[in-house]
Amino acid sequence: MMFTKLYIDQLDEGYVILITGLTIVFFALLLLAAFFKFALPVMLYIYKIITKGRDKKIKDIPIETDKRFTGEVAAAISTAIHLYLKEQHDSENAVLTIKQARKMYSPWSSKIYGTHQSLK
Amino acid sequence: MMFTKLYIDQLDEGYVILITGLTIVFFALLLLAAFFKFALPVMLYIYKIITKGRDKKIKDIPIETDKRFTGEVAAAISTAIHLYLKEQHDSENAVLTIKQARKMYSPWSSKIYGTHQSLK
Amino acid sequence: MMFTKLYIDQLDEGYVILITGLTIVFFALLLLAAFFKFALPVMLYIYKIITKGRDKKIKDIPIETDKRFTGEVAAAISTAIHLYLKEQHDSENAVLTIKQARKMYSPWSSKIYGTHQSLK
Amino acid sequence: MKKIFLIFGVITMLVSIRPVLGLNMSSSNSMTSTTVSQTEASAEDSFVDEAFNGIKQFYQYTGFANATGGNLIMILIGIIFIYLGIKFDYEPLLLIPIGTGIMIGNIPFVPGFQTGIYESGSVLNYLYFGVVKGIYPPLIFLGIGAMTDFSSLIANPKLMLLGAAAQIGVFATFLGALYLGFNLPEAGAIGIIGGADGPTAIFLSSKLANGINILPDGTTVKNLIGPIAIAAYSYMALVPVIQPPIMKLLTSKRERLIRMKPPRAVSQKEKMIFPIAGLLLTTFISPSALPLLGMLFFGNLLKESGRTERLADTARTKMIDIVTILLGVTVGASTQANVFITKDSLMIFGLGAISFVIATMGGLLFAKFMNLFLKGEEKLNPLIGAAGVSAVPDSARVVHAEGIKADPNNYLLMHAMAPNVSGVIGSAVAAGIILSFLG
Amino acid sequence: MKKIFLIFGVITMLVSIRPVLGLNMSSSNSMTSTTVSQTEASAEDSFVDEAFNGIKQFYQYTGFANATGGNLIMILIGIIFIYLGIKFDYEPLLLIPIGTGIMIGNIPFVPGFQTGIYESGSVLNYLYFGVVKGIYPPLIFLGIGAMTDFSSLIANPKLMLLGAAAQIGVFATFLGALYLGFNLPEAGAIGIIGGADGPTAIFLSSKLANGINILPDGTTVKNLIGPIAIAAYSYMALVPVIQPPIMKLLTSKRERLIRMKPPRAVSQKEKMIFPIAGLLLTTFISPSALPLLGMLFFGNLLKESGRTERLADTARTKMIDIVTILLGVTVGASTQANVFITKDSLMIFGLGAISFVIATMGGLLFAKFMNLFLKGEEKLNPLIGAAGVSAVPDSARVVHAEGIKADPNNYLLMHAMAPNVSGVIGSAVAAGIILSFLG
Amino acid sequence: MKKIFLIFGVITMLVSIRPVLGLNMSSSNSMTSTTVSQTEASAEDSFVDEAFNGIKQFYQYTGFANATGGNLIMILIGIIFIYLGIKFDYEPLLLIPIGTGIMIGNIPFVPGFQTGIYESGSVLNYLYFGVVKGIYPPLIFLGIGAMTDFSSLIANPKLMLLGAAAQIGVFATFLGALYLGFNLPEAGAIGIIGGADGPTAIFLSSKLANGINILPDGTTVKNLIGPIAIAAYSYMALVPVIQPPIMKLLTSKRERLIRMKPPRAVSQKEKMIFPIAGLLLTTFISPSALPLLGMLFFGNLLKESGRTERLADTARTKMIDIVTILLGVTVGASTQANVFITKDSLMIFGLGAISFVIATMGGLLFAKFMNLFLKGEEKLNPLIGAAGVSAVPDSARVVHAEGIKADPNNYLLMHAMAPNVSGVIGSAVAAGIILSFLG
Ligand code: NA
Ligand code: NA
Ligand code: NA
Repeated sequence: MMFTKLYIDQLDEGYVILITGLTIVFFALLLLAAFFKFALPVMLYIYKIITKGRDKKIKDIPIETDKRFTGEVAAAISTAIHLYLKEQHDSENAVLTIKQARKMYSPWSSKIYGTHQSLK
Repeated sequence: MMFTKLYIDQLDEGYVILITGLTIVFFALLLLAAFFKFALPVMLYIYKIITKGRDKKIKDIPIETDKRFTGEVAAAISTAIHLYLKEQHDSENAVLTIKQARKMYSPWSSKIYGTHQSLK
Repeated sequence: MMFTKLYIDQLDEGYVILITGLTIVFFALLLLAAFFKFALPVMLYIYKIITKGRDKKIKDIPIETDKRFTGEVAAAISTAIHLYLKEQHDSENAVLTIKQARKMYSPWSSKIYGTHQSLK
Repeated sequence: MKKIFLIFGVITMLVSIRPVLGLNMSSSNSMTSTTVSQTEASAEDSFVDEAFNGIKQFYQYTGFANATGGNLIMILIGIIFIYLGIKFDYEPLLLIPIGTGIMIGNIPFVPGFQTGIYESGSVLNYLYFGVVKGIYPPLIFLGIGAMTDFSSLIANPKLMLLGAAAQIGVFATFLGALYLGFNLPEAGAIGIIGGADGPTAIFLSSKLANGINILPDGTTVKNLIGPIAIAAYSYMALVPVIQPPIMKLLTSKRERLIRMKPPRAVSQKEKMIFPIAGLLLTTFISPSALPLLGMLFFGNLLKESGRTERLADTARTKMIDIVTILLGVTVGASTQANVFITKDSLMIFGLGAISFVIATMGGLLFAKFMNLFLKGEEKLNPLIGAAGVSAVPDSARVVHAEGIKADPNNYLLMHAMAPNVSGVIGSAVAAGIILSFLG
Repeated sequence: MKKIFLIFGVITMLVSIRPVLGLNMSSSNSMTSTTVSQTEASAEDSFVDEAFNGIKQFYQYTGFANATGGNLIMILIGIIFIYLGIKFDYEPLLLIPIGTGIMIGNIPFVPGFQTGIYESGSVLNYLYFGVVKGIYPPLIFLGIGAMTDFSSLIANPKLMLLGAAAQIGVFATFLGALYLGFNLPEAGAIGIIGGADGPTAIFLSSKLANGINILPDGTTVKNLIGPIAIAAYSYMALVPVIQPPIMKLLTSKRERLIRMKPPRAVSQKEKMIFPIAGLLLTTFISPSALPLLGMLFFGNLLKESGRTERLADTARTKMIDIVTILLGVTVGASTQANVFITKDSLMIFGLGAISFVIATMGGLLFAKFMNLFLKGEEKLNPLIGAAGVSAVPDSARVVHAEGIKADPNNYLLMHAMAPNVSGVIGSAVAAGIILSFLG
Repeated sequence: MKKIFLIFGVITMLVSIRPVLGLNMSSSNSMTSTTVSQTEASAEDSFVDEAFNGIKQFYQYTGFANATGGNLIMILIGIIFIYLGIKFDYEPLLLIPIGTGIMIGNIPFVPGFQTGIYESGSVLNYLYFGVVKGIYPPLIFLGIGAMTDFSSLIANPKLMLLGAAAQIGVFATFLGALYLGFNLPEAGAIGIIGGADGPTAIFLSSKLANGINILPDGTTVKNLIGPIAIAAYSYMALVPVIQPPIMKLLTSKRERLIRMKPPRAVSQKEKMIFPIAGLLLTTFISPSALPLLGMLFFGNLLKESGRTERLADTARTKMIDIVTILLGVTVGASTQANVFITKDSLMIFGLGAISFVIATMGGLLFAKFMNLFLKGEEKLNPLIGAAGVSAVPDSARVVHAEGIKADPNNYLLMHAMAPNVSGVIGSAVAAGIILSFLG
């Protein structure tokens, strides 16, 4: 019968995919395992040999100051003060955020948690 | 006039929707109120009666150790040490995250906050 | 040659866009600079003059209590107790959240971190 | 000035190294010369003239050349929204995004460059998609569900009726809109302003008054999403101004003094069952409200299940924030002057004001009506009926403040929360009903 | 009752002020009268009759009028999902969203109002887009990659083979589905249930059994996304019930006592290289799995690079949460009774159960097979093979619990994690293979 | 080996229970037999042959069979990007996602399985949508606005001109691209590389050089989004390498020693007004830049309003993270070798390098030019002009480092931030201008 033929045909292809698929899945994970077992240690060893001196980049360059306090560092100090105030502002913000978080979201129909605060 | 008829017709349907709608809204919330007033207490009472023994599940099974330290628990300890180091790594990550948060986002044109750190 | 003409033509338009574009960019930032240098201080000064008294809004109205404890404040107290319990519940939630955060996400194939907890 | 020449010298040097790179022009050989005549004409002009013409041409693209009075008025309104949000803390989480959106939507531009929110292909148009298709509102409801505590409602279910009574504002406004000549679907969308619920208003208007649907008589409904949303949000922000006089008018001093007994404690089991029962009962009655109510109760279940705190937390923080930002700025931007400044918008604003008045009255009077059947300490303080309009939690706060004025020890806040949140459910149910009749 | 009249009085007053505003009806003059005859007919009815008819008409829209037995059964199933998630903590982060989704998807509605998930234009349909197009699963894998520690795998690469062995469950189920009469692509999608991986199952079924693809013989494949996803998630939640009996059946007491030596420490460099090497090797072999494996390893690189912690954190918290919420609720809602309750679904559930059994057996037996070639302390405890099915980390936990039962000091958890996570990779590779053959 | 047989025994047993279930094949009866001849032919082959053929067939799908030299080169480039990001911390938040994206985009695949980023229907294609339509860049600008402090700009408005001067890099590169034979819109998109701003470059190229637009002469513009984005991001990461030599060349030792007076304090009111005024002034001049500048200033208003901290926080953390992940990986994946490795890409990289040089020179020389009109402590240190290229904040950091080299106590960072952030505004304005002329 036609149908049976097709049906058996499908099953046939199914068995092929079963064997093929399993083989490939095994192969894939075997390859990955082999890479980490054998190839990677060699690669890391070679990498170690070729990179002896570490590269320097702009961020690693230490910002050296001359330690002596002179009138000339006024600008620097004022910048520092500015940064300090900024910092305070940042922590203020943090506190604000915590408060906000308590207050929760509100877009109309939603400031429900906020209502508990007015009783405190 | 044609138009007036249609117009009045619309208003007519409007009044129907007004009455119908209000009735249904009331009915809906009345149903919800009735459920919580009458049906729910009964349901909770029945539930209480039928569930006497509490089901156990895999996570609730306590992991019992035999308390005596033997050479055989080496594996366990090394696992524990591994976990401990892992834990440290986790807290390191947490610290990293905080640092990252300070450093903020950067994709070109955005590491602005980061610049404050190089002065510290 | 036709092509050269078109090509030169493109370059011509290019130069026009170069000059025009640069001029406009300069103009835009110049305008912004001028606004903050000159217009804004004037605006802020005027604003200061016209807003003397600060508006009150509902949230700023202090909730005054009469300080004497009477039998009549029973409702208020029970509300407060309710809120207090609620509060506790909130902190419980916070603790829960921290625990959840440790446990990480799980939708199948993902509760990996969670597994470390059962050994503790 | 010599520096300028230096810069140009450098450019000239750099661009003239092209032949050194040995490139041929093959890649552009395929061009045909369609603009020759224009070229020859312009070749006569001096270079300075050209640049001046360029600037003149560019000026035609600028906002200065294209600004209309409407644009300037709307930008001013946007600034006022921002000012109200910052200065008076009137719902800043929406007034500031909407206000900025109004400004963005009214920057004058030349059509055809994919700039405006109504131009297909523009970024704003893509973000506006979530408004037009009603996708943002259910996501907002998800977050609202994940942050709302329905305890007060569970403890005192009969207060839900106050949330139902206030919906008379919805249906009365609907009728009013019909009177003013709007057709049925448009009137339905306008009516929902009385629900005092932004996401519900956007959802319903995106379904009924979206400028796309075609009526039986062949006309296309108007796109009223913008005016309806702006009206709804504006009046909700103004609840502290609108409600107090009505409350004083409709209640006696004796009524305002009524003390209500504190709500009972609610068990976690009840809180878990609430979203499930609520979802089933309300959506069986009003299936068209499924996107709204389904998400609202889903969010609440995430919150109350005790097992999905992580998801609930995301839903009520980052997820709702993202949607709020996008919703706010695009709803604001949809007020582009040429489509927004119409008589329709004015009528919608008028109807909106009336709808808030009626809704407040409906809630208040129904509370007094219920008192006819209640006795002793069961009696309601009618003020809490006013909270049935939703506008959570501002109207509950207003009720509390009014109660305090009458008796400084009468804390109505927890009691007012019940009609307040049931008002949200009530207007979503009402939206579903209207959608079923007119969708 | 008098209050009701008062309310109506107010409304009447308010709506009758219209003429005062001096509005003409010009805006509605364009309407044509197409419904005249209907109007005249209904004019005779009294107003109360009309309202009663309105309620009767509305009743036709409600869930009460349209509910089918299937809807009620599915709603019950949804409630059971939620109950299991809350009560037994069975994967609540997915059972609760999916359970709620099942309820939402089975609220009865009248088609044509853009309510149902299969109706184009509905909100649920827009959110479902990410399922139908297979967009959500890769995003979930991104988050999973960003939270997964592959150390145990790197330390003991040979354990990866256990994750491969368990994939026999996938291919055996595929064959079983063919036997039951499903065509090739449908069978491929059903097979992946044996991979015990929700996102992979959704991804593959959205590509193969999506109700859109057309087969060479002209028939359209069935849409099996819903049943496959529900089956996959259900059985994964039931891993603690399914696996222990099989483990006891196939291992001897002596085997269950085997102690494995602790895994070596893994350097950060190895952890960084893992996602890069894993991405290249697995996707070169199975390119169709690129969306899944590419995102999985991308997420892991974000985690391990040490420079992108901020992105990894977002990927594994808020981003995956948002996707989980949307995925869960829409997969649940896709179980609308009329499309879900079919014999196909039943067969899929049967096949799913078998697939978990076979996968567990495959992993266990392959561990025993490997032991034939290993000696001394290299020997594996065959129990950990069962963790190869993935269902991370529940099956690793089950292995651990079984090991503890045999010897209270034998901690198998860390060892079981290796086959557990390699099972995820293995089933994604298998999905890619099936997609290549049948896509 | 016997275990393998055992496994197969189990499978056979399980799949053969089908008749027990009493299923008929009716569901598959509708199939027609279109592959009969093929079946009969293959029936002769032995089963092992079949499986071997299957593997051979599958091999045709693998990356090993389809890899081209271009793929391998691009994968190597991807790995180098990741290496640079991890090892040298060069903008890792983008180099790592882009590098991974390059790998993902160059995994070889057989077309037609919805795998590649350019294949309609693939997951990567859906995510790429946000790049192609220019949706991601405005969302990134929203986050950038929400994290940027414009104080230094408000305190010293004249420094904005340095950000304008550096835009000569944009227009000079535009001219250079025209010289090299690109047509006008392509050249405009290439020019924006000189703006040193990734999101702006992607936005403009998605509008002008998207492979969709059609020119007046009938040709379609090339799709240059990938090369432009990669070039822009690469050179921005290399700013610490490119800028210092130019800075030394164009400034004298005496100029590098100039100390600038510290900026004044800025009030919160000014900070609130800045985004509103900035939005109006810049978009009135350049309305086509509305999506970028509107979102940038909107984000900044969310930050500075003091009322919407919650939204600002989401915009600058989770929201921008999600967009960055998706943008990075898809921009990377768009470098699929067959469309990326062209002479155009090489020329774009050449032009990009020149543009950064010109932009740096433009900023520096304009600072010297401004000094002609300033006196005493008003004088600028010309180094800060180099920060006008944007590439925030790396170029400000470079300026700072160069200043420190000349005088260890000269802290230029805060001063350099002003031209740095105004460079962002400047190049967005420039993008709007180019779009108006050529869009
Ligand atoms: Na309401
Ligand atoms: Na698996
Ligand atoms: Na720039």
